[in-house]
Amino acid sequence: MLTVEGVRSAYGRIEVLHGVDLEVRSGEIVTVVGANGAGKTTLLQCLSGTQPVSAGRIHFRGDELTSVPAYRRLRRGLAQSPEGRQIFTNLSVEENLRLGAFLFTDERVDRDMQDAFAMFPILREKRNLVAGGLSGGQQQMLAIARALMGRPHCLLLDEPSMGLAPLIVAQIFEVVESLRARDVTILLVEQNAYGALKIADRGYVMETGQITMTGPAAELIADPRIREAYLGI
Amino acid sequence: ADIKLGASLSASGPAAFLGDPEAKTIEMMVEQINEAGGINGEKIDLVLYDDGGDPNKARTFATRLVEDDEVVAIIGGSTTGTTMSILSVAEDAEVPFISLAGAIQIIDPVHKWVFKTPHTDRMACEKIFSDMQQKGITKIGMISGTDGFGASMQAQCKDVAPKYAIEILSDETYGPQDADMTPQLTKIRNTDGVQAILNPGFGQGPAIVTRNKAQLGIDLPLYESHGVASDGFIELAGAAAAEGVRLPGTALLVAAILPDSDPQKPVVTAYKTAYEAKYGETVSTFGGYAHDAVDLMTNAMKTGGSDPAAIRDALEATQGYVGTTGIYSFSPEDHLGLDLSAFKMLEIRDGGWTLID
Amino acid sequence: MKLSSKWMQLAALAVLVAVLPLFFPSGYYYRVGALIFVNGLAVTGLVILIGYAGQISLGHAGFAGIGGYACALAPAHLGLPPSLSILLGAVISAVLAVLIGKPILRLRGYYLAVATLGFGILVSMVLTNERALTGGPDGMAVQGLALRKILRGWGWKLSSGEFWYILSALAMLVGVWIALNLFQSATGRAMRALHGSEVAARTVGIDVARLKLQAFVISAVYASVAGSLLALQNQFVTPDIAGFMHSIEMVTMAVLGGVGSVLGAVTGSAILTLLPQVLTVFAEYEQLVLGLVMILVMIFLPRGLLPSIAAKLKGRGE
Amino acid sequence: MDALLQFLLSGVTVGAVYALVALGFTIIYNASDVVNFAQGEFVMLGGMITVFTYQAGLPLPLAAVLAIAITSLVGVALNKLALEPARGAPVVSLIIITIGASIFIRGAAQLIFDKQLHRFPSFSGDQPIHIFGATIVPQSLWVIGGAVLVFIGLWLFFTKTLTGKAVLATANNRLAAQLVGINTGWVMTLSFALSAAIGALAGVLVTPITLVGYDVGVGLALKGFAAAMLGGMGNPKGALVGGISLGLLEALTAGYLSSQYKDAVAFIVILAVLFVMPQGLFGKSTTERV
Amino acid sequence: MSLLEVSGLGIGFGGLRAVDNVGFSAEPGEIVSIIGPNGAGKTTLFNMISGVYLPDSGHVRLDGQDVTAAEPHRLARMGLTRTFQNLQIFQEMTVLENVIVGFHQSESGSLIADLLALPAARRRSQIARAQAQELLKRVRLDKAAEELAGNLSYGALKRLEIARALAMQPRVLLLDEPAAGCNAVETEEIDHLIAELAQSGIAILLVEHDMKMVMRISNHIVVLDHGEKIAEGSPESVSKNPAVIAAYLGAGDEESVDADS
Ligand SMILES: Nc1ncnc2c1ncn2[C@@H]1O[C@H](COP(=O)(O)OP(=O)(O)OP(=O)(O)O)[C@@H](O)[C@H]1O
Ligand SMILES: Nc1ncnc2c1ncn2[C@@H]1O[C@H](COP(=O)(O)OP(=O)(O)OP(=O)(O)O)[C@@H](O)[C@H]1O
Ligand SMILES: [Mg+2]
Ligand SMILES: [Mg+2]
Repeated sequence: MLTVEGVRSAYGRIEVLHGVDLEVRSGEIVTVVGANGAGKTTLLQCLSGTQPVSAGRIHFRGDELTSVPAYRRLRRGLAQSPEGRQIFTNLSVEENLRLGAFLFTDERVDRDMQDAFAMFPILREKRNLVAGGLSGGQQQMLAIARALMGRPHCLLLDEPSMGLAPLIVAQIFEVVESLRARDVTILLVEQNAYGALKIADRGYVMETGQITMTGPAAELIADPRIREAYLGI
Repeated sequence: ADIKLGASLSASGPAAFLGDPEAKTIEMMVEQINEAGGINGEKIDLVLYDDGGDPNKARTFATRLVEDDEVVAIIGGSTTGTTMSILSVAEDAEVPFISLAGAIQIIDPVHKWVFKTPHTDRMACEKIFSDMQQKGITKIGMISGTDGFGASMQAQCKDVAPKYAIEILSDETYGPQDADMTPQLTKIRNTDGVQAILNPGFGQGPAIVTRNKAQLGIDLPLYESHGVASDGFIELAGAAAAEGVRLPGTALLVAAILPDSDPQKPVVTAYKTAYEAKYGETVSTFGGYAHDAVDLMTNAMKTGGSDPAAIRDALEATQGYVGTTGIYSFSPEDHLGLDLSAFKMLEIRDGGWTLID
Repeated sequence: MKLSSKWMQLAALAVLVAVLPLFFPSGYYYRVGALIFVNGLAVTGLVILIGYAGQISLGHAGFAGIGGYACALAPAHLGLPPSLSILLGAVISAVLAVLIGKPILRLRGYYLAVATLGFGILVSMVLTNERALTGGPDGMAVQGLALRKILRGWGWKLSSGEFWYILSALAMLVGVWIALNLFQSATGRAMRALHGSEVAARTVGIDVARLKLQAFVISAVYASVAGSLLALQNQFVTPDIAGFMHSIEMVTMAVLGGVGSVLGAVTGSAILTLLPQVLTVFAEYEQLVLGLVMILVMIFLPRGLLPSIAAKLKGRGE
Repeated sequence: MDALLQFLLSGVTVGAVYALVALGFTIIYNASDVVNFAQGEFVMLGGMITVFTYQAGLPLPLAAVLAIAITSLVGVALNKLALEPARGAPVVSLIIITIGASIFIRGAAQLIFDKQLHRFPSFSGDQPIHIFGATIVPQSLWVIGGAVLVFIGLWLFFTKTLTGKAVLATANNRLAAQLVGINTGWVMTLSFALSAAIGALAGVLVTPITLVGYDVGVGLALKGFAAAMLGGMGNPKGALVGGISLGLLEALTAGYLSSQYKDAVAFIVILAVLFVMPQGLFGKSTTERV
Repeated sequence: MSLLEVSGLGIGFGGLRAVDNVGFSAEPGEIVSIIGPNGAGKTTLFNMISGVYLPDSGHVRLDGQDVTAAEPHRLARMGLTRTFQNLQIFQEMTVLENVIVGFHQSESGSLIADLLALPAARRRSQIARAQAQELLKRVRLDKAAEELAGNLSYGALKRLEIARALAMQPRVLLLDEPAAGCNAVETEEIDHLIAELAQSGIAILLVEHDMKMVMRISNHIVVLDHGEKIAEGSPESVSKNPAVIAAYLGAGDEESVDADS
């Protein structure tokens, strides 16, 4: 579904991704773990088109994606819930969600919105309030819900559990699993590596801009190096 | 060698009204003179800068003219502010300078190297007031622009009014870019005893005042200033609204209807024809100031050559030069050299100008 | 800012100022130089306000006007020598800056812009309308500075152009020195911090309101002194000095040069002062070219000339 | 009494002019947080192009439509050639670009057209309408009507249409806007086209009253900016109310206090309002959680 | 008399009572954690205590002195400071400068001294710089000292904020989700850092969703839900409180327990 070959990316002259290879197959949940500053966010931004790629290629559902502008990628079915939430702080919660489905005008938009509200009831409560007033965790929920409104084939999640209460974290992981059931492929970047690996099919470990390890999630959880470096066990 | 003549004018900016026709006139005339063989066989080399109406820039350009371009004479200063900035440069450098601005302070007190061609605002006021006096008007309302032109004339008119036993009952102003003056005019209308309205100003203000006065149906004589003495004014204000408006103008404006005996007739006709043929727009009083300045200066150069001091002396000795604005006679005490007779009282009738006196 | 230390920057500037006259073909260039320095001084003040503290002002010409008219009015009405009039103007500007800064510095962004704009317009309106005092739009004459005569008495014969070149350069260098000092000091750092995040600045103990006011007052004094020097040099002053266009021009200089950088301010002043002089050859097209240059600089050097070039050299892109 | 009414009518007329200019600011501001200082130039172009095409023999309505269309293109060109290449630059830099553009357009206008003042006939004649002893010219009604219509249009656009929301989203968070599939480049193009069209429409409507020359833009932009800030930037309601209030303030001050200081009083009132409402009359304070 | 005493604190936004009648106290060296579901009012509570919001009811006392309406910078000078859930970084300044700003109180003298770069001012700046460098080492950001802060990754910025707050040598430190965006190992480091700080006598208020961390280091836990305090006590008592489990912890907590093993 999504293949990344030798992707390099830089801020100014400083390269932070040094040739990343990664693959996500249809219907999979794949997770990327790594320390602060490893380049996980940068990688996801390359995939969503908000960060320029200086070398390498990205293919999505058979098409080359590398030079497709960011706003067109959602049309192809690639959505992102970005780091830092990036919600529309001046617009209402409902407007945020509606804009998540900017590409669509059919009745399904309403249904999707109801689904989002069902998933995060607090958003329904706050639907008419300015999103900037939400608490951190509520904003995080909104960011995830908004990404889902775009009816993605593949969803990129950058630390979705950040700032969420334990109950909600558990719920997010459930949602991710349920999405797989709905044929949505997921690329998940998580600091809660344990939780992520538990639901993932496969995992990648990223260190200073490179993939250093990959394998089935279960194997990675069992790997002592990973247990020590990322799971703190 | 060529004779270097410098000019700094407000060809753009808020005073472009003045500076644009002035610049065009100077360029045209220098071209004419050079085509006719120059002055005593020497071509005039014109260095012209656009100061945009900014006094600070005007001073820089004046410095540039005397220090860098080494001109022997300067024409310019479309506004009083720019003129005053150039003035001290010319005085310091001892270069003759003819200003094209209105204020009396330019030549009063007299500065050795400084002359000017336009009548003073005070003269315009006097011309208007004497006309009022003849019509028996003693109480007026005034509405002036707050730009340099309007404000200066407003002050002068207030100053000179008592001399003509004229009382200013209401003194209103408007900004240079204002779109509606009906509140001010309503106030004037509601002031008891006002017999006429006087509107010192130029640009769009007077046109709007004239239209607003018609809109309000105020039935008082309206006097405009020489600042709007051009055909464009009638067009902008609309012939109907402008009907009956009086203003002091120069011979230039009424070239066609001047009696053949008028000594200014050939001068104004020649200038008007040449200018309108070259630029496809009607002449204005301001271009006329520049015309006279160039003529005066180049005439002085005929005796003075390219020696600034000699030019100045020749300039001061000018007697009875017939220009578009009036007939100039300079003296050590008078660096304007015009009197009230230079102004003609005009009235707009049927969309055209008529001479009153 | 990081290119070199404070003294390197100052020395570079001083050498430039001292060496340039060797290449002046005529006295006119002293005039242009003096203008660049005076503008540079005013714009350096704006760098402190806009670049350091992140507060915009579209009315700083108002302070220049106060400085300018102080030098016109105080000698005429109070008999104060022009040199002390500069001081008087600066004090009045500072007091006024405190009075209006207190209420309006609570505003943000464009709202602050429109409030300062209003202040500038009020000043220029008073200067225009109070004809009896200020001479109205026609302006008024300003007595020259006695210093030049004194220097002549000491055998130092300077032309007016040379005199003002030197004096303005010194004023600017002092202004730049102070601004650079501030940049590296606790106060300057705190100003830059509040620019980044007001809440965070407050939670580390920075009195944000007071600091903004300090920046506003300092920059007002810069503008005032610059205005005084301009009036004294021109020996004439009109309300244009306090006009909206002058305010815009100062901000433009600051941004073109690089609003966070003091040397950028000087560069910006140099560009915008020189351009009209260079563009006289285009006469008709002057405005066109001026607008175009502004656009192009901002497109290719979006953080202003100096900082953008410095960033390019350092290799961190925008 | 009839004097008061006259002041009010004058205020509303002038206020509607300001409101039209202020409304023109809203779209670009809402799309990019940039106050486009070239907005006044759009007004000027609207007036000037109409004048010259009308003088060239085109019927007035056609001349007006042509002027609006051409000005929209100028707006699009401004975005494509000057603002888009500077994407990512700080907002101050973008503002300087719009100031540069304003100088550029003015310079071009004085070359292409001329430096004279112009006007074309009022749409419905100059016969004043009398209302209880006060008068208003028919063209004022056109201006007021135009301002109200543009306001309604903009209000519907921003509150009822998805495209309007996309515009708001683009300014609020350009990155997120792209992530939800909004072509932010296109949104900017649209915004400039619309803003320019509104500006040009203003020029067409007001020229018979205020006259037009190559340099009328600056003054109009300044007043329009002040009006927009009084009302609260970005909000069409604010632009309308701010414009009309500013006009009324000026007219009433000129009528009852001092015409010399009417602009001063207007600005003092703006300062006072901002003192109490730092976001203008209708501006929303942005909530930024920490 | 406690170092920090909060009583009856409340605030509303529109119709919503974001925090209502919340009170607790903290002693030097104590770690008080505030937990609760998203939107419970934790950050809002911090905002009131640190003076960013003005509470509409209740009191905050520092050393017995009522500081309820005090502005943040006054509180900071009295020794109370905080970090932010939504990062508040001086983006255009270097990492080192960000921390030096934290030394503002000890560094700043008279304005004149700063403008003229008098020796006293320079000396103070040098001291601040040196100390800032020390602090950066402590949060492992010393290598990035000269970077523009805006260029750091999220997790690094979180640590930078802590360093900046420490520069003030606070007596009361409010940390809003300091471990968000950090993995288990990084969280543990922060964990140690906080414990160390407490040991040095600083009173710490901690908001954090990482229950492992909270349970491990807190002396006292306050639980908020819908703006109200629903429970309070030691980690053990709170974690067994059914109301807390229902509203916040959930039953599915075995995962983290699992990870612990
Ligand atoms: N805007 C930027 N400019 C310059 N450098 C940057 C920028 N953003 C990130 N970096 C650098 O790029 C590297 C990778 O950062 P990135 O944000 O991708 O890391 P990450 O793996 O997502 O970390 P975290 O877990 O902390 O979010 C880091 O070294 C960071 O300092
Ligand atoms: N400025 C504000 N405007 C409107 N509502 C606000 C504002 N500040 C807080 N709220 C509301 O108050 C409630 C509490 O928010 P707060 O940020 O304190 O929650 P929190 O406990 O910190 O949550 P989280 O764990 O998600 O960070 C939320 O419902 C939020 O929407
Ligand atoms: Mg990240
Ligand atoms: Mg919170």
